[in-house]
Amino acid sequence: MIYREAGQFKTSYRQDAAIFPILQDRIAIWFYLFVAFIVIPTFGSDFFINSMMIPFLIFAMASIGLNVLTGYTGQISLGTGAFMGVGAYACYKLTTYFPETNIIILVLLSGFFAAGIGMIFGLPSLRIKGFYLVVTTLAAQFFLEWCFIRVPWLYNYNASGAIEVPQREAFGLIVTGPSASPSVRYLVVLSIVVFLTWIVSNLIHGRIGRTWMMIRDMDIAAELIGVRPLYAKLSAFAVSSYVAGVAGAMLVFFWLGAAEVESFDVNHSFLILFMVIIGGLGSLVGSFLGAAFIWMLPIIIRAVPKMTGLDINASTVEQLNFMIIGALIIVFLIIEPHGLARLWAIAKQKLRIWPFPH
Amino acid sequence: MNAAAPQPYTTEDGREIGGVLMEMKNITLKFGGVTAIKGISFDIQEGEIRAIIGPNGAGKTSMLNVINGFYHPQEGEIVFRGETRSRMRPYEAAKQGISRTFQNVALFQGMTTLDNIMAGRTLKMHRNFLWQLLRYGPALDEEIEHRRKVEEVIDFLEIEHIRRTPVGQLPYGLQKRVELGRALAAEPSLLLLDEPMAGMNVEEKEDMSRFILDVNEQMGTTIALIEHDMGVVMDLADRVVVLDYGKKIADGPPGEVQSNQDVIDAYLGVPH
Amino acid sequence: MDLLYNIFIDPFAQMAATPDFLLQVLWEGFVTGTLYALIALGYVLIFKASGVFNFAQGIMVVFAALSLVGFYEAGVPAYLALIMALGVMGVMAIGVERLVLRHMVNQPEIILFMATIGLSYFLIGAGELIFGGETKSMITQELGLPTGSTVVDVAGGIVILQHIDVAAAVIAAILVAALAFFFSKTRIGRALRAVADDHQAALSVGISLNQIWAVVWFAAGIVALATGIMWGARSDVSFALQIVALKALPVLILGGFTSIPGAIIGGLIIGVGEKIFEVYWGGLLGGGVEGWFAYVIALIFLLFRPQGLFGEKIIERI
Amino acid sequence: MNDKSASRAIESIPALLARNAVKFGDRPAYREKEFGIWQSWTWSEAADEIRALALGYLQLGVAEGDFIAIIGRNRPALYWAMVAAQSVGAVPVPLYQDAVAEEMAYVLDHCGARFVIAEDQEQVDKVLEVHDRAPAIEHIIYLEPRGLRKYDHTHLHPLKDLQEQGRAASQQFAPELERRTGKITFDDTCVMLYTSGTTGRPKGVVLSNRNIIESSKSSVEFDNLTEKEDVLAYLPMAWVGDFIFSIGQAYWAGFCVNCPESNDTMMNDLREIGPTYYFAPPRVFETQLTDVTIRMEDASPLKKRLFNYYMDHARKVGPAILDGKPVGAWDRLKYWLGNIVVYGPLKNVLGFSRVRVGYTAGEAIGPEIFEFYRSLGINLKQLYGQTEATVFITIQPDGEVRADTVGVPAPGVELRIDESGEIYYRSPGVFVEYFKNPESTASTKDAEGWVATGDAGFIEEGTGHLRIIDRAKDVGKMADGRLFAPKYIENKLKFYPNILEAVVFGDGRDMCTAFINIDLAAVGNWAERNNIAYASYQELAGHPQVYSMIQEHVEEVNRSVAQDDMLSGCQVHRFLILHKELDADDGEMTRTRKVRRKVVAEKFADLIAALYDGSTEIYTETEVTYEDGRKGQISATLEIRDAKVVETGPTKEVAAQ
Repeated sequence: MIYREAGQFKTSYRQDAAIFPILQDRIAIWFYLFVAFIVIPTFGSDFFINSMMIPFLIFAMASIGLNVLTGYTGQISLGTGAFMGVGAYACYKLTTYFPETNIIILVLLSGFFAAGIGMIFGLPSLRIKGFYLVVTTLAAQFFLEWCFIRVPWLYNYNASGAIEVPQREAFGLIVTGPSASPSVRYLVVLSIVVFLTWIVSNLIHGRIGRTWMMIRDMDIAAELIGVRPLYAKLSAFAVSSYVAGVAGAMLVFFWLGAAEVESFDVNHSFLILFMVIIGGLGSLVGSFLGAAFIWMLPIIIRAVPKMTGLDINASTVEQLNFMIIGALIIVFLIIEPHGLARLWAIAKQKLRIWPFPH
Repeated sequence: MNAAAPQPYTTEDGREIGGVLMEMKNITLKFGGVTAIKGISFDIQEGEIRAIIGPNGAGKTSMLNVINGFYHPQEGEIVFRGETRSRMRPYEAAKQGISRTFQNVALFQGMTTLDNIMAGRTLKMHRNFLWQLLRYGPALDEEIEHRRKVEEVIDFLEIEHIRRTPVGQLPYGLQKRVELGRALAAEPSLLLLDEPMAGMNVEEKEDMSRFILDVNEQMGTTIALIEHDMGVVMDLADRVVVLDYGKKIADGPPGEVQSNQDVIDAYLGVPH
Repeated sequence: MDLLYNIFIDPFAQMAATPDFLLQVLWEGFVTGTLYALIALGYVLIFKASGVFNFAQGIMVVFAALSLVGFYEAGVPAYLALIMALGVMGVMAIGVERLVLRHMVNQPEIILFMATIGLSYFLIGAGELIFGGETKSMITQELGLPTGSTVVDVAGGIVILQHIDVAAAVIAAILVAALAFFFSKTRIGRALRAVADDHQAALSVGISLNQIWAVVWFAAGIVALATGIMWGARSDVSFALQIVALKALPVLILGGFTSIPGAIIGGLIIGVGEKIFEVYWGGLLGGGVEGWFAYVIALIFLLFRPQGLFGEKIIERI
Repeated sequence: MNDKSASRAIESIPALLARNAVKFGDRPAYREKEFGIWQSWTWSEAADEIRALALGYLQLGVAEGDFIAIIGRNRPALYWAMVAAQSVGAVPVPLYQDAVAEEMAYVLDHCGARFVIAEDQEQVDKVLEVHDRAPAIEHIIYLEPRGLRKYDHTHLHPLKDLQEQGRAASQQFAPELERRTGKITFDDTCVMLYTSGTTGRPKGVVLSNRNIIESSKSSVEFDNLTEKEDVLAYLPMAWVGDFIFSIGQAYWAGFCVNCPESNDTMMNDLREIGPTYYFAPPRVFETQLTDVTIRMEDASPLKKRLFNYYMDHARKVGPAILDGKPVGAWDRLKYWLGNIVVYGPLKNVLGFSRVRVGYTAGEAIGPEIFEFYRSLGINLKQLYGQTEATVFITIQPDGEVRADTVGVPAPGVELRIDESGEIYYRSPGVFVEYFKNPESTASTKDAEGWVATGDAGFIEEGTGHLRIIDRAKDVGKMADGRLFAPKYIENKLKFYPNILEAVVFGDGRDMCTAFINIDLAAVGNWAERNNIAYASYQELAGHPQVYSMIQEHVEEVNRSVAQDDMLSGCQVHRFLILHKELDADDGEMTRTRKVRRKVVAEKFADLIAALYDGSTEIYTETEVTYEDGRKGQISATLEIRDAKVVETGPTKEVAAQ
């Protein structure tokens, strides 16, 4: 309905290859960015920013990471939590050694450690597929979890066994630690997420993204065309783990403030996987939608009974949340295996051809 | 039956067929205890359309798989462009300019026609990861340059109207055409077609025949194809090699092969 | 040099020095392995018959055990509770077939796999909601299972055999034998095999795919209940078991996804292997290596024999 | 008025090109969707391409006064080929690309073309096939090299090469080109267009530069067309309308001509370009409306309701708002809302968002169809014209647009109605002559320059608008002397989406009868929704329920016709549904899809006889031509139905006489 595409024609491949070729989509993106960068920090309450927006963005980032691997390259992984952990611990060590360095740079650097580890655990993917790969990623998950506990060097030999985020400044603002304001942390997270999403989107729309999808859709044909599975798969593991690692670092530094191994356990791997499935495999928009959905759902489940005057205790909410998410996963896989992103795309298509139904 | 010695020749329609592009020497391929190909030799000459025919299970597809390195023969040699090797590797084959289509369409179902054909140009794209990250400058220039080539293929195959359609939604005949497009996008020197007309109606077959001839004629591409439809083979091929139960039973121009008694027996199912 | 000594010499020296302890470790590993094997058996059953890799097998074990204990705590006699728990597994099998599998025919395996992840989440939520999240102890004695232990003198020392462990091994053996009988001698068992080989063929001989699925999930449910009881008797019944159950995955990698003997042998290898590694080498790494040892073994194994111990080499066709 | 003094010097299309290359040098002149994007040429680039081609012509030996035939779909290079021909003093003759070889042979031979520009292998093959019947042809120049590599190239040239050679030989031939271009005057021939007359052989209409430029100039001024317009060139290049819109007006106003990628992508390309100035025959609008109706059938009930609600409102106030008439504030607000949820999006998906001026002509357009587009806020107007008039005879000014008239005389046109009701006109656009056909020229155009249109009509009292009744020769008398105007009835029938074509008989008879062609798209969709299975067009056409539906339409038309005293005798008493679609390949229609009444009457004489002898069914065999030119036979038994008619007393007819 809102689309007015008549007269939007492309006279060069450059225009045609734009990521948002439709004017209205470009306007929409600027609008979302305006809301995210200006409206929310200005009008959002601390609770909203801290408990909803920041974790939503961080999980969306992690979902994008997993989506690169699972959605775009077709390699299923249950090790996202651990790769996030690698990023978090790496960032912690980095800021220990380089306390003066801008923490944002360190967060971005820490992703490279995750990428390296990810590539190592991605190696078996060259020989094995499907469920078999699930096992190797689980190996990564459990091995890394074990490292986070058993290698005290990683948490600077803290008695608590946890990493605690020190106060760090960037651009003259306190961005980490207990005295950093939610808005500042939010803006930092948002900037990183927007930047990395842009980068990933660039990759996906280019040659590299295409080789990933070739591997996903038909690996044998891809190989016969000349894609080297080694490069394609390892680059997917690297990019995926990098993004997950940065998400992990952000999770600890800009949200939790302190973390133990539990923040990166296999349940988080599942959580991210669910975000990707419900959001939509192979869709960046889907990663945001999925993260929003899974993250907001418990908040809504908590809020709804309160509004209707029912008193439900916290553990019941948690259990209901599990059941609903589990059921939704199944429902989505049955009805719409491509998740919210497909619904989004259908809605968009409907708007484009409105008032026609198809 | 002795294979015709690889001599340059001129086809009926006046194309000059040059020297040998590829030669298979005494190829034997086994799977476990099953021998799929038994000591087959034949050659493919530059610029010709070479057909490989035979009844079901004759080892035709296995032969193509050997040519482009998907299967590795236990015995024999492959000479391609003067280089002798005991086996091809898929990546090497692709790099050397061998591209192919598949018996059961092997397209990337989740991608659009455009992306599928772009995929065919993967080997020709070289911009590094860092440029790809930014999708700017050289990376975008390269993308656009290849898009232009891809559009020529789309134009050639007359599939403009499905440019943005995910191939999974296309009817079978069009999928086959897109697959041919993907192979052509690589600008191959040897194009392998595995039953390009299987499952098509008469009209689609005619279209496909025209495209194959046009490819051969306009781009000078050497083509090796497997086909069931004898009529099509007789129309298209310059030379035909006939396989039966993994053995070569005839090799020569279509007319000659057609009248060969072994070939007739094989097709009629006369027991050995 | 110290390190090399610690890795390559010292552990074997210890084994030789105290063979009775080695035997004890092997026994412990054997019993753990039996339980892994049982969980893996559940996976194999379902995978063989429906091609579904049932991620929820682990939570089914917990769920079965919890139902049993739950019924008993609600005042139901132990054996009746056992039967009722079986009933719960049956209802669940039918429910899964009706609500999930039936709607996902012809979906790619990976989608089905993810659906079972969803299923396991659902069961976790439902289980905690119904039975509460706290740890429970298994009603071992009430079910007439042996407790206590026997001390055996062997190799100049002693090995302690928990009676429940012996029972576990025996029950596992009986279950496997029963399943083998079921698959080879009964009509429905043969049908199951037919389905595994070729869905079309099965349909053409008049076997309803839906029935088969329900039956096979029920069979997996029985195995899950048995596993739950054994495991519960050794430690406690808690949701933590769900994570342990994931160890069946490396077991399957070793044994192959469709082989019952493979599952058993794989289970034993993993069980014994990780115990020995933990006891003799774990200290070097700070302990707790049981958590990942199985996976790493599987990973290394995969690199050399991707099709598993008993799987056939796959010829890729195109 | 600097423009005016400058324009006086401009007496040819090449002169306009030279002006545009300077005046609009960097503005787009041509776009073509090719290789996935809109390849664009500015006026100066176009001028350069045309010049290169003109030089190439010179090198090939094109002489002044030569005819150059152009065959193919709308493509920039083919337009250039025409203008380049003019530049060297030759006459371009665009031909219908779907013409069969026979038609082509006649035209090529008749004009004696020495050169043919063919788009692709298909057209080259056709030309080669008829070469022996058109021996004057010396060279064939082609655009698309595909499949032509093997052909003998002694007389065959790729257009690109010709341009290259032209560029290379620029030094040598430039002076000659300047000389030839420079001496073209208003009275030189600009283009020759063959009309696909409803009867007989096509006639070559010679149009001078004066005809084209004067007509273009006044029509551009009439609608204030500027260099900012975009048009989509998709109608046959051989048709005068396309020549005026895509060359005459485009060069005069300096706007951009956009060519679609292929037939398959036409609608999509239309939508992408979003033309600001648009022309389509009624048939196109009709098909599109049918398409809209069909697609909306599948919409959800809520959406359907919304759509119907706002469309009703639009029909009520839309045209008035478009004409700038006073409309209440509430209605305006509602229309504004409707524009957001329905009209705007609908125009967008149809590709009409940017249409500033739209025209339809050639046939009567159904009032419902016409109103539909106007109510959406699309400024769709009607004009009445002919090849012989260089299109424009009458035209509807903004604010005076109605479905039932064709407007007032276009600027510079004089109108006259003779006693038999036939319309005559005189204008600067009146053609020079029919090529090599002085008799026809004389019988059409009198010494004072008046041209007979062949249509009957009258000028409405008060408004001065022209109303067309029918073809003058088709307006006949029935046996009892009542007026017989078949076209009028046929148009009324055709306004139903289910009816594609209708042919009414009754001249000299005591009652009217009709052949009906159903619209396969509309009726097929209806059948699908009603679970009516059918295997072929023929089966669907013969289905009893389809017959009943058509019968209802016929009876409704009868009721409406009965209202009109003059035409009440034309009610359709009996009808049948034809078992095949009337087709240009079978000669039953012209290439512009006008029914050839005589051919149909002769071909289906048995059916007409049955309509009048009271039988209820008739067996018939018909020859058909398939797309590839093969011929075949189809046979069918057709049902004949009686339709209710409204009785009117005979007294009125007597009075009318």
